[in-house]
Amino acid sequence: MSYVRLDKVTKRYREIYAARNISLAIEKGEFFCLVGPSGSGKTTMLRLIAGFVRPTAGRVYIDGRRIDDQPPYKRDVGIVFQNYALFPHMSVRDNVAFGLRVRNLDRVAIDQRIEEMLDLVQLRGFEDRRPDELSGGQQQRVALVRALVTRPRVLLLDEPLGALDKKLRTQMQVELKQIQREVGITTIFVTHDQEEALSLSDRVGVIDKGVLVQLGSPTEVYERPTNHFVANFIGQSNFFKGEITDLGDEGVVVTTPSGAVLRGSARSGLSLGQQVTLAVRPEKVRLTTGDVEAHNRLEGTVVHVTYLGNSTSYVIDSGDGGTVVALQQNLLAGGAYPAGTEVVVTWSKESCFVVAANPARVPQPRQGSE
Amino acid sequence: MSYVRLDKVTKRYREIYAARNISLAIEKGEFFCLVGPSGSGKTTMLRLIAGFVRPTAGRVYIDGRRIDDQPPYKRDVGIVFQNYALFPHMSVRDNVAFGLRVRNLDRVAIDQRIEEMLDLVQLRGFEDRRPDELSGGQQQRVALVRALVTRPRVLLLDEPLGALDKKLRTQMQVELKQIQREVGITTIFVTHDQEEALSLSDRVGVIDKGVLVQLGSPTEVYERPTNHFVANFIGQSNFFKGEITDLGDEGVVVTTPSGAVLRGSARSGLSLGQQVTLAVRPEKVRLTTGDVEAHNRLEGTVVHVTYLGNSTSYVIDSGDGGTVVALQQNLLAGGAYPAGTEVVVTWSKESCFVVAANPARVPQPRQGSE
Amino acid sequence: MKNRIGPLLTYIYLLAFLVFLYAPVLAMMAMSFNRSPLYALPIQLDLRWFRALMNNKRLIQATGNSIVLALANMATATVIGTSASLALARYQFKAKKVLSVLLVPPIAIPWLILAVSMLLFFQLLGLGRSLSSMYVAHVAVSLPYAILVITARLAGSDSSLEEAAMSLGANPVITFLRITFPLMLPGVLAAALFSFTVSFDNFAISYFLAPPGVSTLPVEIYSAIRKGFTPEINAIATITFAVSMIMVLMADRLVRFD
Amino acid sequence: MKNRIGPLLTYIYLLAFLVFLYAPVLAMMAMSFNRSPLYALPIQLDLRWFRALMNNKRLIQATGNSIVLALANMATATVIGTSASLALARYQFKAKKVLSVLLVPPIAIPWLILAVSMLLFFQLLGLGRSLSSMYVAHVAVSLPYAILVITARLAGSDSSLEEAAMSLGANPVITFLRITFPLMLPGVLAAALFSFTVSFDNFAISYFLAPPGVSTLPVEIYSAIRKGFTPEINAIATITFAVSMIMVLMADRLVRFD
Repeated sequence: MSYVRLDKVTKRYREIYAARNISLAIEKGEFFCLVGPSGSGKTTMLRLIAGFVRPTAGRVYIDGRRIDDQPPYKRDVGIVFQNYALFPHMSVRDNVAFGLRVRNLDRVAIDQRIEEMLDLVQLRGFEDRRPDELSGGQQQRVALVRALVTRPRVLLLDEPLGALDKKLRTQMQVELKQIQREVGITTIFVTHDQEEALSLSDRVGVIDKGVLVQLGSPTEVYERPTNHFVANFIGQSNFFKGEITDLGDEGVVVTTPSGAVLRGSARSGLSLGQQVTLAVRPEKVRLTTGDVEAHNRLEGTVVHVTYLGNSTSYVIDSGDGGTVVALQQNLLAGGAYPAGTEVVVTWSKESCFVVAANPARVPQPRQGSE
Repeated sequence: MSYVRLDKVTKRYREIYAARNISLAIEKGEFFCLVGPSGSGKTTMLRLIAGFVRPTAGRVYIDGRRIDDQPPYKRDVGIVFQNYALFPHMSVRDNVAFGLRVRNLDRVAIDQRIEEMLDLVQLRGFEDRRPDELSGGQQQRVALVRALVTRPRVLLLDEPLGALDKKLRTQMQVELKQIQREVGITTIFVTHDQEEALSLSDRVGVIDKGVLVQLGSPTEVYERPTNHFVANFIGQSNFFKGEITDLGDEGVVVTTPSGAVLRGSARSGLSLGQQVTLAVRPEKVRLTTGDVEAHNRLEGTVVHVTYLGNSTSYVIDSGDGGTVVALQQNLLAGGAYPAGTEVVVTWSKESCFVVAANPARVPQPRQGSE
Repeated sequence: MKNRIGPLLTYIYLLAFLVFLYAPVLAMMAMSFNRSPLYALPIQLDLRWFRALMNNKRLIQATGNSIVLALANMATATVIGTSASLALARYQFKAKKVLSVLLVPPIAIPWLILAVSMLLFFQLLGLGRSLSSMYVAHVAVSLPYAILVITARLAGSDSSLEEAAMSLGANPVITFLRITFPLMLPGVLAAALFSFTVSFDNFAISYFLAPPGVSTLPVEIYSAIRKGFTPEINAIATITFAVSMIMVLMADRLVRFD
Repeated sequence: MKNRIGPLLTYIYLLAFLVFLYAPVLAMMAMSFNRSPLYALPIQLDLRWFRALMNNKRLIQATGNSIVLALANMATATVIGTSASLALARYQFKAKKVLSVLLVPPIAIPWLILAVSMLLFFQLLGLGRSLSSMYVAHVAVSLPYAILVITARLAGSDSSLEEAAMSLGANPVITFLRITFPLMLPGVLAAALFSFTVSFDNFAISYFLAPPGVSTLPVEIYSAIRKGFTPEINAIATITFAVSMIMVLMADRLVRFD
């Protein structure tokens, strides 16, 4: 049975839908990420579960019991806010103890539990500090243990790493995941950072304009995005528009307006002659200078080389006005192909998927990707 | 001749050094990045060049002329602030025209130049909007053209992308670099995002606590960091401490306390018997299950697998308490080695470098990396 | 979460408070238009009390004095207040903290006490009661308001705007004229309106410091009430109230918006 | 960038202004300790005027009235002001914008006009001059100050703190007692101090609304001056000034810090 369940939840503010008929089931102990651009409604989802807003329609269940009519303080749901929301007039100890004292636990039990939790996040010795005497990373950890100390049924995290700088953010991701595993709590994490979502979560829900557009494991969402928005928001993609000229068990053949013949994996609902968009990820594209056999093969010239440290990104002009972006891991020092090199670009049909059938309007991405 | 030159510049606020004896030469047309953690003094460097603060000691030159005694309005240096600092009481047109009108150019020339510049950043049609009617990305572009429109000698960018969300940030990086190339202006860019620094710049200066700790091309800084801080701040590294047991033209041999024998490339100033730290980047580490020949070879068990979309990160327990992080590009769908797999970890001695000789204290990184 | 009763109660309750605060003023205004000098109801609209005002030379003279004094005070307090606020916002000097703390309390010194001390002070200096004493005292009373209002506006502005202007080639004068001043202008206008109101409404200082034969509007109102409450007072009070309200609402709007 | 003259000029200039503002008050205080009733210099320290105050039954009576009135007003204005501010900050209702705009101007209605209209109003209501009229009018005058001060404090607080407390299991009462109230407390204390001061210093309302035989300290000071300026007035003004200053500085500190 699913542990947290949203059943056709809609939240409307006047004419604007922050959530539109969303159904979602999250398993016990799962680390679930909601990803979407700013304003997509992902924070509203958290607030619906926490009880700070009530759904216009639909129901919310935790552990089989309906909770959308309960006030927040009866829901037993922990939350970490983006700004941490630490109580500024209380010490670290009092912040963490707050949830326990409200429950009237005895003093000894409270003290012991606080020690345990502060050990978990390596904040022993900071008990008497005020929140404003802590660094950003320390504040983040206090907010986390304050939410965890009461052993809530669900932990909600609202972009908890958004205020940290990049290096610290990466470090806190590792810590957060580790703590979640140790505690084993069902967690719902909201972020606009797709890489963070992929690396942390068991499952990812992609949300756009209040609609849940795709749901699946990080691999499913990244490797098989079901539409153009997801293919573009979760990672980068190269897009090719064309007409289906062959369709069979081995896959789909698409011919572009410039005459290139591309092969991709099939999916249901396609028919011969249909206009579709194929996508392939930059890291699935291989660059060579020699002659190679492959399902998909384009020739072109390297026009831009971007060194990224652990990898190098190439923009290849494929001659007919189109460009392809290819990413190569720097197994040795980077930049094997300088700008101007004639290269052969290949990728397998398994890496190539249809993201849009009969699209009304596919925005032309800059440099073949965005 | 260098175009922008800092000569032994020091800036002290009471007891705190924001810049300590920094010498730096930037070529004409170069895109130079200053990277460092928050509070490292990188913004102070920009403000010294712009003229908003004056050095406690040392001199600043642009195009061979000393400028550190000139007021900001005589320096002819464009700057883009992190908060953009658009004039809220002026339209986009008036913001962009400000620098030209101050110079008393004639109306026709101003209008033409503004049109040109707004074309460059695709903001035609937004001339009459107020800054608060623009999105973050649009504001960023207005700030950029406002700084460029007077054709300043140097363009300073103070974390101009810091306020944007991740997806937009990546997109603006591409635009920014393209515009800088088209305009050909000498640019100094400040960021705490090491990946941004590597991908955008011709050269990178790494700054820590007011000291310029390394200076070089992105490749040099990333592939050959000269100390532990840089190896850790610019990208990830695996660190191994040990004693030099052999030293020759072919490189250096280091034996770890647990008896592993590692080979790295040599550098000057090393001697037999010395305690050193070797580093290798995760993406340079190869994972296999079969038997392979390599300069460096460890056996271990995969303990954590993190799917990152375009790559997968593995944490391998190498048996003696140490861990190694390996990054593998997802050429096919990710995650070739599930947790628990016995693997062989190899890397070449060319990818392995000495970052610290006799370190006073090397912080023990979590999971062998940070 | 919350039931609907909370907002409703609040609503009723605030409404009651506002009715209570505004009702006397509205009653007074209504009576100023009432024909009957005995406040007989129903109200018979008549402008007789306003006409009576027109013929009251003494009152018109006093009103003229009040306006001239308020304008002189406004000009002085605004100019000095603007430059003082800028100095406080821009320069860092050691005594700054002390100065800015000392600026607040004068607002809270009871005007009566201030008037008493000013009277004593001008007598000690040998200036005694005079128009210039009045002017100086009014400026002293208004200036802290002016500085507070402008400083509040400046606190919201961002020094990076001025830095941006300078990096674009604007010298300090142009930067001030094109960036700093336009951005602080609403605060300056609000300060001007407040200074005018503070001076125009002041009773105690004018009363104590006015030389013989010189009177101001509040002093006249006060004297008139002592002599006997006539509907004429309602008329002049209505005008004063309307002018004060318009000025303050304008000032409030300027400080909050734009 | 800037030369050193700017700050120096500013410094001198602000100093001059403060001297000018405080000098009369300081002179008055000095004279209250001077033996000579004719302000003869040099000052001979003597507490005779303060001793004279002690024996002035009328003045002590009036001071007692002022304190009682100020305390009653403080309690009422603070409680009502706190709940009104909370309601304004927490609930969204349609008339809210109108209400919050209407709250500002009463601060700027000249007290004299307000006193005139209150007198008229209470007479129309048949209440006339009475202690309860005085009390009600004082509350009406202080309440807008109290609301403004508390609202300013609440604006700086963050509703996510209360949400965090509720998610930790605190019901609305506990959330209010442990989070909301402690955080707004400095604002509440400041409002109390301001309310006390506003009432304690008020002359016009007390003068018009006081029933026969009842007087307050400002009214007494005013009457005393009309009768003839004696150093006794300096003494009582000095005490009033000192009390007002201490309260306002405390309030200012509470609002700014912590």
